Amino acid sequence: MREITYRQALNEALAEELERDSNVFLMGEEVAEYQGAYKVSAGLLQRFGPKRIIDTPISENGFAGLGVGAAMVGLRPIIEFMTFSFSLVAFDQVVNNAPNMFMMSGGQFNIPITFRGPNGPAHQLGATHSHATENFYASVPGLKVCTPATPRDAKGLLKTAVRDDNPVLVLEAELLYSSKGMVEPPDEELLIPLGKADVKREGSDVTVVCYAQTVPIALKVAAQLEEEDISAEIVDLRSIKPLDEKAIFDSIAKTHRVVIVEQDHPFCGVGAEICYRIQKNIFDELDAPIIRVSQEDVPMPYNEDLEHAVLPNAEKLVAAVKQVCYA
Amino acid sequence: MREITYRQALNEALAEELERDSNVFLMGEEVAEYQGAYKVSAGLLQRFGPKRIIDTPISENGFAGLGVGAAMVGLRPIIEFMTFSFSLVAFDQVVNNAPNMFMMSGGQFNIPITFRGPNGPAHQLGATHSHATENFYASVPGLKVCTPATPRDAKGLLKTAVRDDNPVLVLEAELLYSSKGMVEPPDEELLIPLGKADVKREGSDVTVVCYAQTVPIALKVAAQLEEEDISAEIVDLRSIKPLDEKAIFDSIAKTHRVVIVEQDHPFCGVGAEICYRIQKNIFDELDAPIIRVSQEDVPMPYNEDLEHAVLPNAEKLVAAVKQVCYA
Amino acid sequence: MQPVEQRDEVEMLSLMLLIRRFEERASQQYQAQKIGGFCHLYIGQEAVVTGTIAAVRSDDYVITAYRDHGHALARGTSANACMAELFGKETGCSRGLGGSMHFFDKKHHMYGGHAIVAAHVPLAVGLAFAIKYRGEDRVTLCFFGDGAINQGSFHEALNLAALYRLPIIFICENNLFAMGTSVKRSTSLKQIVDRAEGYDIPGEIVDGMNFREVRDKVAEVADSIRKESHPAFLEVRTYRYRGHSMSDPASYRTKEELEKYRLDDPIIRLRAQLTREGKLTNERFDLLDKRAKETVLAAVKFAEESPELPVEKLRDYVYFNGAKS
Amino acid sequence: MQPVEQRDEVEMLSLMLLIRRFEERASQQYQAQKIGGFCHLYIGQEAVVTGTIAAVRSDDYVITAYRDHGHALARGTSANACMAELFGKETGCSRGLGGSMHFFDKKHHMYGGHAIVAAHVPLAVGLAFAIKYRGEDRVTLCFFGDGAINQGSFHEALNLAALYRLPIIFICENNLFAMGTSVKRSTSLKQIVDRAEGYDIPGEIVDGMNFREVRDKVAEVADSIRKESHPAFLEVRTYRYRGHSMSDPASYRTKEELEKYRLDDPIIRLRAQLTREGKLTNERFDLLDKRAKETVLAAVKFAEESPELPVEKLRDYVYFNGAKS
Ligand SMILES: Cc1ncc(C[n+]2csc(CCOP(=O)(O)OP(=O)(O)O)c2C)c(N)n1
Ligand SMILES: Cc1ncc(C[n+]2csc(CCOP(=O)(O)OP(=O)(O)O)c2C)c(N)n1
Ligand SMILES: [Mg+2]
Ligand SMILES: [Mg+2]
Repeated sequence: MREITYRQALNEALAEELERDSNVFLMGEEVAEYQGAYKVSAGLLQRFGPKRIIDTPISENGFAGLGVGAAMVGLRPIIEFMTFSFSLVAFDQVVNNAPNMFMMSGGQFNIPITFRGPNGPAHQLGATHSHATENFYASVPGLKVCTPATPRDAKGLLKTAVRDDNPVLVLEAELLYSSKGMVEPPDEELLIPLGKADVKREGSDVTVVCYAQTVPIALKVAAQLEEEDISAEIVDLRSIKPLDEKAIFDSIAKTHRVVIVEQDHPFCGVGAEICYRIQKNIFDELDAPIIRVSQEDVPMPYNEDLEHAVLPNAEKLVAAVKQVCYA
Repeated sequence: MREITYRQALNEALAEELERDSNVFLMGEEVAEYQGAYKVSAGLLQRFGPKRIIDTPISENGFAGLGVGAAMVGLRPIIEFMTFSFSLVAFDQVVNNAPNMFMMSGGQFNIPITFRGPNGPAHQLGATHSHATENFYASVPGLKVCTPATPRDAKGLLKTAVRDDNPVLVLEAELLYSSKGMVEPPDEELLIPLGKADVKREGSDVTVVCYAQTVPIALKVAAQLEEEDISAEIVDLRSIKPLDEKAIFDSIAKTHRVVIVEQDHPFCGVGAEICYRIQKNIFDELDAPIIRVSQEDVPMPYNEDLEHAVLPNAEKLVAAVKQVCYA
Repeated sequence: MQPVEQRDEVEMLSLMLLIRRFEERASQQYQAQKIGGFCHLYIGQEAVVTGTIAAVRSDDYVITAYRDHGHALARGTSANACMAELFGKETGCSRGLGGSMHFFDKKHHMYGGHAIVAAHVPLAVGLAFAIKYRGEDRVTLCFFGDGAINQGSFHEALNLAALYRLPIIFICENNLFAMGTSVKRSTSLKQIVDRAEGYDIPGEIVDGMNFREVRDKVAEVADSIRKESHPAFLEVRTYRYRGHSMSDPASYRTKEELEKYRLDDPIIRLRAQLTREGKLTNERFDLLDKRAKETVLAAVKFAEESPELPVEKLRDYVYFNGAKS
Repeated sequence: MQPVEQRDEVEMLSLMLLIRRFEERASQQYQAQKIGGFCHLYIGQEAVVTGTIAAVRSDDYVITAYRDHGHALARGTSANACMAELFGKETGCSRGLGGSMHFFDKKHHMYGGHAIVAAHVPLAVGLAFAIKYRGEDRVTLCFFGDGAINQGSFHEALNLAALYRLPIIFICENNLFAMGTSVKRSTSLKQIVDRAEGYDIPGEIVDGMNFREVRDKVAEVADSIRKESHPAFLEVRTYRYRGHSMSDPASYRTKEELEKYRLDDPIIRLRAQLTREGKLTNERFDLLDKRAKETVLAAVKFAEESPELPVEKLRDYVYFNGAKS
């Protein structure tokens, strides 16, 4: 194991999959000559050439659709959205063409495509540039959605996504691109299955379900709560769809209390779905109502303090945990 | 009161609002000369002329944005999507521009626009044409979403939507366009507030929360269950956002059991959000886990029997009600 | 470079007859409620797809919109598989899961059947991208209607195809109407073909009621593309005799206009040409027509008797697990 | 028809100076981390918006993309309100809720400040639609970059504007790059202006480094539009001296290229013209520049000292309840 950044981990995943399979190509805005808006694709143009690392005009709908078409005849496109906020102009291609093709064609055309890029609020980008799209995409049948929070998960999930024969969205966390973590050496194949959550910290009093940008928040809070003798178990979903129900249920069977901390909007957010499944399947295990911590239901303001107030954060999570513990 | 169809009710609402306020105009594909793909705008071109009833090319993103821009300077556009499945190509305008403008401009530009058209699966239209978009749009801060199930609600909600100073989506039910119901005479102003649910049938044993196309299913099931001595209370949400929590909670306080029947997809669907709010706010009122009946999590197949199997339907609802009652 | 085999014109005439008779039956079966959903007929436009197919290779890629029955039949999908799809049967070209608007046939390089206007144009560019990526000399044939050219996806796709110089022919089947909207009410141009200039893509106007003109023009363009990859645009002028879909009375146009085009019927026209040249007798024509009708009747019977996909199997069509296709 | 009041050229030169000095300060304050998010500077392009504003009425509608500081200042938004917005303060032109990319000023008919590339072009067409709907003789001025012309929304908007003959000038600020992508790598055309032909919209190329040429061309076009409503397209050739945003080193272009354009600087150019014509002395110029610098410094102080919107008030900015704006 060695320590690398989340950005490097993604870069390694891309390089390894491009190396392994000549049907894989990377396409998006500024991915080639500019080395990626966030430098995730740094060095790839030099290594794999312009045929496989392809810059596009600002035409998300067009190149997302191009990727789906190329996938119909067996190529394995990796389509980068500079951020998933811009995937909204390509929404129809991602939710209508990619996931429906297999069903509509009676099983003739599966779409082995990966859509990736940073998702969720970054820092003071304002309402148009701060979209967390996981609940949109997870609600669409035929799509798979993963949300890595660590360099290791980022590398392992992206590689798995590229090898999956269905459309997979890898929702990266811009704020974590420079964060570091231990990852297996390059010569060791690292594949992390979709639909497997990961207990990032064991605990006995309360389960905190989190993913992507909320994982570091949850870990920070867990450490803090320990001093107050509250033992929190941190369950990192890693994949939103398929969802690892069992991991969630197993943890709650231990703690009987749960808080879900998510980065999307509250109304019909990911946490709502998880809450439904918990109460439906293990109603009697719950000693207190489930509480969610998410964004406030308001468009993202630019002002830094206001943005902080809108986002899920440590203070809110601490309060929520205490509420379920002392309920 | 007189009996008219859901289609006529919408048509009256449009005519009355066009008559009342010269800033109101209707724009969309085939709304004028063709009299509407589903004839909802029949006669309006003849009555209000081409300046206010405007046909467009097939450019949803373009004319949705046109509407938002016109609303910035005080016009009150009614934008018809031939179906909300086609709103997906205009997604960015609806979720990014319309609802964010007021916040982003520091309160200078509110957007008094109505987006309307049929939403949800109709009959054998296949995966691309059967989208239920309510959970997408309800999750967006700054939007309001209503889903009328009866002619009276259709008229009253659409009129209210047009007068609202914010972006409102009126998600109509194509399968109900020809259904009939009692509505106040034209000379009586009919306005139904957004965010007010309606108990369509009183009951004491179980609460069935429904909206749009699932309301007639729920009423049919309630009648059937009565013969088996199960008294179901039917709560028609009418609006998804704002959501009338109180009406839901009040009913459950009576019945202590609830089934949510929705027309969207299960993952992060409207029912998930309602479930979260119920268990969070009135956890102790529940005598059984909440159960949802929704579409199956698969792209919509064309075949009629398979479509029926994917949709929420009476059989599934009956089974769900019995499950919560005998739990 | 693999040569384009010459397709016999009489054979192509029977293909047009097959499409015509298939659509007439489909219409009748729709009225008899054997077919559900939306159903868009190709009657009147047969020469467009037939002429195109006659000019290209069987391994070239074909993709179109929702008015797709003719394209599948022309590509080689059996009338049985097409009719069964309309009936929603497991024996259908999309196993009854796609319906009229979503015909697919991988074996015959028919990539759909797409119902969101213009959303398949980027897909077509992706097919062409794959051809160039693999260094093949195939051509992608992307059909769409006159109503599709005002969608953003059309615009982005054409710019991408031109920028990357991809092997694709954009074939605009200009039948003058998008539902009830005539081209002059949808498009700010005197002629659609001019839009290709905005992308520096060569464009031409073709008489879509004339089989031979379509075939020869497509052959010429496809040939140039195979020599050196580039996109091309053809505005093919045609006409649909029926309403937009089965539910459209088409009251937005005059009987006279319709009659004018009927006189120019692509089938009558090719028949006349062949007869004049002594390549076809009336007896032979009647026989071909009789065969087409029989084939379609047999297809109805086949569809009727075919099984539906069992509900338990539906889940196998959500995610591909390596087992299928 | 209300006449366009003549704007004094020296005044316009000071406006360009104000924009230039404002952006320099913004850059410095960004580095000092007083400003967050993305920040795109307008330095080098000043003549485009200044020339345009000098040619139109104060009640004409202006809308642009995220590189919007210059447009707000040119429209009349105070340097205080602009700087305060960058600082996220309640006194900002968007109350600190929009930030650099989302400047709005209703009073001065500045309709934003829009950060999704080309998504504001349909909004602009809506503004123009409202003008025609109300029978007014205003003109909408829609600014966007060269990178915006390959978005679907651009395409749909231009077709709609042409179809409805709306009073709008599409002003493409062609600064040769969209982030690191040069126009020739993004657009399949020799020159951008040709794309307007695809919509039958009259288009012209304008030298964006020359204040007078921009002003006179816009005046001519706006005048023709006020006489009889129609859309027009201007490809205004300009150059941004800085990187795309504060975080971009702009290593995709050569020092030489940058220097070439600096020699053509719009401020130097107008200054020289005015001096040659005896309308401006060096002393006067230095004074104007000094004033601009002072104004901007004062703006920084104002922004520093301004309050932020209290959290409790945030909810008032989600839905309009008749109370505000
Ligand atoms: C994005 C989108 N908007 C609207 C529709 C509804 N619709 C289906 S076909 C059609 C007209 C298309 O006309 P054209 O492209 O000329 O093809 P034609 O029907 O003439 O073959 C419309 C508006 C759709 N399917 N997709
Ligand atoms: C739909 C969308 N895609 C991508 C981006 C990211 N982005 C912001 S600005 C920009 C380049 C735009 O260049 P241009 O239009 O030439 O304007 P300029 O920056 O030169 O003023 C890109 C790709 C975005 N904001 N919106
Ligand atoms: Mg047509
Ligand atoms: Mg530029």
